[in-house]
Amino acid sequence: MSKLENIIESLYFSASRPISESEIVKILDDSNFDLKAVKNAVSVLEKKYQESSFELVKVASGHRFRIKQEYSQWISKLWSEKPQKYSRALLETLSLIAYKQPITRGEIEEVRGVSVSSQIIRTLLDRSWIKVVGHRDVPGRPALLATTKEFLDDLNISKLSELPELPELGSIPSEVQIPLLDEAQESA
Amino acid sequence: MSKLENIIESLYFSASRPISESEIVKILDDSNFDLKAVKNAVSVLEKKYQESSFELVKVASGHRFRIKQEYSQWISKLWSEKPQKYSRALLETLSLIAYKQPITRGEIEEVRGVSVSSQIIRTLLDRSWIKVVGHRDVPGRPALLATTKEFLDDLNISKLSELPELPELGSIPSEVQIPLLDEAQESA
Amino acid sequence: MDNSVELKPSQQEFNLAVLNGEEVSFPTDDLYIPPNALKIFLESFEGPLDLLLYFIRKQNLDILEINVLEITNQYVAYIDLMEKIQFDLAGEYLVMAAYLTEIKSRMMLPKESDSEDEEDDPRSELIRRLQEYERYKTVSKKIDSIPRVGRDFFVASSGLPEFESSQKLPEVDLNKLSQIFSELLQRQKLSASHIIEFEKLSTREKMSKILDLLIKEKNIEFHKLCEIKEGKIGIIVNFLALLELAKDSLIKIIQSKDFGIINLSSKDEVH
Repeated sequence: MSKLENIIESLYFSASRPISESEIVKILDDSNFDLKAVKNAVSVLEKKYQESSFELVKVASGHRFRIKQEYSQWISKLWSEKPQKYSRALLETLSLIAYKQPITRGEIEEVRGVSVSSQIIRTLLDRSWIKVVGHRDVPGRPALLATTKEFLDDLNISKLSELPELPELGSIPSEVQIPLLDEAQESA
Repeated sequence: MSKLENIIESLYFSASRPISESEIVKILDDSNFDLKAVKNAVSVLEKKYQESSFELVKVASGHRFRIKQEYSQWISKLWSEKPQKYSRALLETLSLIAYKQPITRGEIEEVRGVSVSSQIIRTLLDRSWIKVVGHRDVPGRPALLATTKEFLDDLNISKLSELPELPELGSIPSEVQIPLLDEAQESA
Repeated sequence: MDNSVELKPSQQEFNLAVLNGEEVSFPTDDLYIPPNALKIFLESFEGPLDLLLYFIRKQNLDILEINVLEITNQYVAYIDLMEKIQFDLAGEYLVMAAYLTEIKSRMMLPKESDSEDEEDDPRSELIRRLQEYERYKTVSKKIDSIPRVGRDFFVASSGLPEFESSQKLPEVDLNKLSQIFSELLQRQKLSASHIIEFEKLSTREKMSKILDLLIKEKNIEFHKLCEIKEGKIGIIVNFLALLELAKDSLIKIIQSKDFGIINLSSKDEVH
């Protein structure tokens, strides 16, 4: 049996969001730790990292680890170092939402032939480029996704119909099996 | 001035990807730390966290912190989504790409004796486990596929040669083969 | 799962599969065979080589000792069975059947000369392919068992301090986006028999707009959607969008009298 403090530490480090003490109790479920034990362990952890670059901080919805402020100068360099590039998968998802909105995740998956990761949807929602505009009336009531005004602003157009018209879809010889592969290496 | 080890620690914890030592040197830029000092500090960190739930590990594209595997049971309770399970077809395709790279889709199909679905290739591209590294100079110019650093990172290994050894092709002296022919005819 | 296959000891039979831990046998003659069981059986193989390997292992044989005659008989009997129940067999299985039959016939012919060349063994190519396939089949299982991120272990990360955001978010190019979309459509065209129908964007935009408005307002009168500056076209597009939404049963439309006010309400409200 691992030490309670270490289990809690591992939970905080693996979650990308704050976790509450009661949630931890729920995760520990069948072990013998109650809320009091968890609260104790958390307060031990709050004092533990004085020598480290990070600390356990209390925020509204629980606790989370955060890098201490004094390191921000280095971290800002890390983040500006490599401007990210959106993956092929994200761009395909975005283009489907733009041209076929409102559309559900399942419908996107149908066209793309692979599952769309939650990460991609979250990135697009975080960026405020897409939003949920309703739910389709089928089992599971999946969310209908559409693009936002911010998306248009960021692309410097004022309405969707200003998106480039699609080139004629000529007939493609059947030998061409994976036309997308050329592009794919960019996203790798 | 913060301690070098702590700066590096904060970088690893704040990046959502592995970072290489030379990248750290670049970030530290105008300070007086060279590659040797950084390498030293990293090896100090590699030994530092024995009592903790996490550790610094070397993967293909640098180092990163990971939670020790014994804590996975608690962490997986934190995630509502089940990790993806891959089909045999996908794994066989991936293995062929890993061991025979660069390889075309046609060459994969030749070994497996069945066609490889576009969906499998796309899933692997989406996951950034494979990429297109060129085209074979034959009719149709099929894409040459290879594995990526992310693939190694995700398996927590630092180079291809750390993959399991490919079982030897049973090397059989040719004499043994002829008598078998007769046997086969007898049993007909 | 129906694996209650009746066995008649008098008939020739061969064992095909282990399903849910139970061995399922399919008589080669005309007994009823649950098509489901066969289908599931076939789907548990990664193609003809995999199936052949199974037959070989079943006989406890080394690949090198395969008895082509017997294997071919088994394989062809199996293929026949699938055709009898009209199961759509992948072409590769038929190609393999033809290939095996060819080897079989070549082995039954008398040898032309006594050149004891290994190349003369019609089986050698098959053996080579089986061996090669088995290597990767084996190693792919090993690769799957290597602990991987997100399934067996997790990455440790921490929240960030506040810092001046010199971080530039990735940009998306307008033309790139449309290019990607048309490629998607082309891909769809290649892989599916139907083509996505391409609708006027302006209608799509209105559809999103209407849904979005309905989240806030629950009820809207149709004329309030229309803006004067959009003119007649605007009304038509709005109306088309409305019909599209109704067709997808995303909204409810109520018009209480002829030429009266058209009321739109969100479907969500009903629930």
